[in-house]
Amino acid sequence: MAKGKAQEVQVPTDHEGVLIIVEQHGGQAKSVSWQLLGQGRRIADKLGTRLMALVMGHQVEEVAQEAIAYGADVVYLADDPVLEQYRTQPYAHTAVEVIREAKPEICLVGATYTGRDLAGAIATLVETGLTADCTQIDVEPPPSRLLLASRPAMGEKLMATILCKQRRPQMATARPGVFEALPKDPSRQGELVRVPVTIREEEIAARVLEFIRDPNRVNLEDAPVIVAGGMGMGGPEGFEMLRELARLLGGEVGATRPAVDAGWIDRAHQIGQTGQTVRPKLYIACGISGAVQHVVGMEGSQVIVAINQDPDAPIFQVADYRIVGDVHQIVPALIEEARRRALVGEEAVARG
Amino acid sequence: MSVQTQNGKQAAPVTVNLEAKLFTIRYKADTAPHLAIRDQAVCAACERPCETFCPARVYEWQAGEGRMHVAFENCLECGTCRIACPHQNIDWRYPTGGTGIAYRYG
Amino acid sequence: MHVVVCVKQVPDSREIRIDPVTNTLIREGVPSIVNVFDLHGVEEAVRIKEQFPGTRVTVVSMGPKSAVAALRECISLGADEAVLVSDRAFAGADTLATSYVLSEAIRKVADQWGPVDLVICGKQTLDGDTGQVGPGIATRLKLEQLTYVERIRQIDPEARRITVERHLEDGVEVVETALPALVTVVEGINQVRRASMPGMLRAVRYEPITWTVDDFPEIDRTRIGLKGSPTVVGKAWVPEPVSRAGETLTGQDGEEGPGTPAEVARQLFDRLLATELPAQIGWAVAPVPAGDGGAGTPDGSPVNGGVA
Amino acid sequence: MAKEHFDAVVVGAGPAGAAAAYTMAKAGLSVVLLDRGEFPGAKNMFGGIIYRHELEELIPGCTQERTFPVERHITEQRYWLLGPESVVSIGHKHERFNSEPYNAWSTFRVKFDPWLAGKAEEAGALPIYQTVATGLIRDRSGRVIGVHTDREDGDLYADVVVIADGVNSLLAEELGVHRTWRPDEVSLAVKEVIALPRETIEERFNLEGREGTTIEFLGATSQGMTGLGFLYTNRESISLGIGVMVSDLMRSGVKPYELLESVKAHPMIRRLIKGGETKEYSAHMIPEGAWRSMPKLAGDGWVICGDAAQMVNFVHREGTNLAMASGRMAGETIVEAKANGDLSAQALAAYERRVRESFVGKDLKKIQRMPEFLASQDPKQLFDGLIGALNEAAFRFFTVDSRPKAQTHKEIMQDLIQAAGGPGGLLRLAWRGWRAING
Repeated sequence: MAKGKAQEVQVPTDHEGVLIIVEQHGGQAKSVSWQLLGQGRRIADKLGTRLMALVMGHQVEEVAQEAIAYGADVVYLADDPVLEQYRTQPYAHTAVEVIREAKPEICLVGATYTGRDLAGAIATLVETGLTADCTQIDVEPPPSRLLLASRPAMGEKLMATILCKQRRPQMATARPGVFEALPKDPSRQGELVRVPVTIREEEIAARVLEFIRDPNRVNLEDAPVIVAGGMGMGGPEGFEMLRELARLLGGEVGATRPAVDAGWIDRAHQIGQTGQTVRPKLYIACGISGAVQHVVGMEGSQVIVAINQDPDAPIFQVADYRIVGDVHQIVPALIEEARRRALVGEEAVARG
Repeated sequence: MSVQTQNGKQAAPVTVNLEAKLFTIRYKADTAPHLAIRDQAVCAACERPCETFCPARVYEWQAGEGRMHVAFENCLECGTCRIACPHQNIDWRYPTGGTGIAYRYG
Repeated sequence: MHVVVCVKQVPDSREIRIDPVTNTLIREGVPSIVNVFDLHGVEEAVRIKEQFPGTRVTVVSMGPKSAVAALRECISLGADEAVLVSDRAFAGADTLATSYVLSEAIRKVADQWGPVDLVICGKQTLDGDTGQVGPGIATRLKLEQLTYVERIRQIDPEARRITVERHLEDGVEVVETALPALVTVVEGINQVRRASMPGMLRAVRYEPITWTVDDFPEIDRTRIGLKGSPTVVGKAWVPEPVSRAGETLTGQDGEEGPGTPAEVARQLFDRLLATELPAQIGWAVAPVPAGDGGAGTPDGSPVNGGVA
Repeated sequence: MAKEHFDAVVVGAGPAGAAAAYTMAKAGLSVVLLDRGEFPGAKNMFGGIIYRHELEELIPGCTQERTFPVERHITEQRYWLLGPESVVSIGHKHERFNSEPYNAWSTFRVKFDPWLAGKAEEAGALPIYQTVATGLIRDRSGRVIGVHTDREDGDLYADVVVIADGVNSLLAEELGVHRTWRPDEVSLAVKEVIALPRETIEERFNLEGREGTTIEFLGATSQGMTGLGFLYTNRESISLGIGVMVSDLMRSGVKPYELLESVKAHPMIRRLIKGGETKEYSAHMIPEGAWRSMPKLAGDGWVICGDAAQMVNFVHREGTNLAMASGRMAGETIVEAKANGDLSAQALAAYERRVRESFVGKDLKKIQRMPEFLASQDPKQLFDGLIGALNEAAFRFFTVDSRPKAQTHKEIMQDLIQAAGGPGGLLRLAWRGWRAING
């Protein structure tokens, strides 16, 4: 982000429309792509223009049809064996060709690991401005048609709206889980444009050797839900309950340092000053008193639920929902309730 | 000193949100504790004045566990416990260089 | 091997607090540090040097003169040389202009000290948080791009191949590609060492090489600094502090508690499901039978005063 | 690789160490300046003010520099004797303090210490921060020849080690020049920096521009413990703290942060900080033993400066001042010794003589009976009883009613004498107190 005032230069006018780059793996689209189509629809309507989608992969025509069902007017489909697996070079190469052809004024990509990898390469190739990791996306109505891409900055302490006045397309990556997808409408009509893939396998150096799916990996950083336990859990058995609740809610288990020190759970789960700093959508603190060294690691969570027997526990000061009671009674009740409501957390949006 | 105070609190007891105070301080946690209890059994038999004289409430007796919990992350490194532990039962070191407390004003 | 590590001196944004009264940033006591992810990059480079003796590690940074301190820290950790690209003409750069200048600097490094086999960047900076400079450099220098690397499995200098593990949302992707490559690293890739005393002493005496814009006669001056930066900050604001509902759940809506654990649990889920959380988290909530009041109990009777 | 050898290694980059390093580096000696903090001053807390004279002695002209990191120059100093809801005050404000050269300033250690250490760096001292000196290296004869540090390959060798590692001087303990301080030789001070708008501070303290006020207070605020409170104006904040003897703290069962909170709630103080936001809480120990707790200051290959050697004049609120003076004298001694080619223990002993003959030693000697005096008093009687009675006396003195003044004044005196433990008691107290302050 540059500071200061840029000179008013003529905005390129030959670019029009909103393009969403759809991310799919093995024919399965990431839900952030549909969320972006939803938001793309809103801003395209505001600009009175068309909403385009780009689907790249191999044997992914179904995904292209889905993109129409989720709101796209036009879908560019690049279907080729070289795009079977995501690799930066062929994907960026193909996307740039489509962008040069379709000339969108706005191009949005999901801020996933893959999306950020791709968007950075594309923006450099087309020499345009890219705003990363947006949590708000809007446009100024015509005639300015400027993309208002807003994102947290300075360690999430500040929000900034970034503008790209002179270059097109205006690019942004947006976080999963912040925009709403439109309801899927299979009857929706749209145009499907097949684009040739001009890059050949011999030109590509990278090989994806394998993908190791690791459900046991502790991934506190990306977890949308964290169920954390402290000394109030009473022992390793207490953490078994938390694992179950976390599994049902599609989250991870966290812990305070004393609980880790007591050997009840592995250090990889530790949250706080000596552990990780997390900011999930939902944080459930179980039997955690809320000492400052723990709170600094989780206070940024969107919704905090605290369960503690001591009504004066400091954790309640940062909680949205306070439950004064015995974790050994409350947590099983929560597990029961989550089961009863048949919550399915495995398809967590924040995981892509 | 031959002082005998009768626990002379005069002011009305004030509730202090120590968490909020500690929250104002910048810390960079050491990877390993720089404070250690030499012998938990000594603490068990002690009146544990450390629970009151420590300005950061680093020491908290866990009755259930029967052990002294040391929240070394919040230590202000003042050294009071080093001098005032009645049984010299605290192994007091400086945290690793560059870690521990770092004031914003001082 | 010649490894270049790109580093940036940043304010430690993790230390920035918001004044709860004025709702402004507290900037006191926010130190300038080497971007943490970049430090992991330096560490990884030094480990490569330890694995392949004769490897040279050059650190490159763009920034103000005060960034010398950051470069010295990299020297203390074992980097061989450090270059600071510093000029007013470079100031105000966004990621596009930054990656242009850094890629030009890396070309110059290669001219002076030999071809570069590997460029390492942190996955993103603490202040900008974009993660775009790495891909930008890779694209400009036509290097193989490997982002979010949590482990370098193997480097084969003879075959000129590199195999890495990339950190993705739900697992690890193993990719093999050709050198020269650019790798961006995540924190988990290694534990940054503590500088040794000889390293510290070398660092305090070390003067980084400084290049100004005049050291780049070929550079396109329309593509650097503020002028070369397509993005500008429109406005910046401190978001309203998260207001915590602060509700004590008793399990008995509208009445004095306390309710049973089951009632409390029901109440909590009623609250949570009434928010945007399910959509954000991706909870697929099972359809509740009609006439159930939105939040039913197993026997179908409505929950007390179901707010949801 | 052969070990590098330095003329001096200075442990601690606070005012004492920085002054020593500056003095030596300026004279061309090779000096390493060690500090365990993220930066010099990171772990320090200020309960005092900075005086010009010693700084100018060390680095002439430095207080005139634009970068001299101070908050306000002090033009008014007040002493408050506090009852639970009253104050008897004396103070002094002088317009002459309001013109250059200023006498003293309020400041923050996080700004001041790096600035002073920066002077040493500019002079050529090698700054090695974020490094703990974990022990002393000695040769077979027992001479100190360097320090171990907590870094890999971390030993540093030098002709002289300057020990300036503060009140918790683990190196001085290792040396055996003193055992750990007793709880009655140190106090614990807790403090808050409380932010207020500049105009509010100027209004409340009757200040203009960069003028500043200090208030030292004692009495009811220390809750029956031997203690001293302090309040200083900074540009846009107030430093408010209180120090109490660790020995008293152990006995009283009062929690330091509750003590500070009750100070903040005192009616005379509450209104000065009203509406302020706490920016930082801090705690630090202060040496209170003075002359009689001072250890041996120099030996074979080592010297000790500042807090590490109990050099604090708590009566006159001078800690950094003595630290800088002792650091400068240590530096000067080593420079001379080096020039003479004689770095023996005998040559370094000149530092000890220098300190003891300077104002540092003389002032500390002057107050040498103070710790003993305070220890001999029941703090409850002294800080609550006597100061309480004084406040009561003042209240009655200033209350106008129909009683004859002579009778009221007589009663006041009687009550005061009573509070001091009888007529002899008051006299004894006055005499011993006088002696304690005047050697």
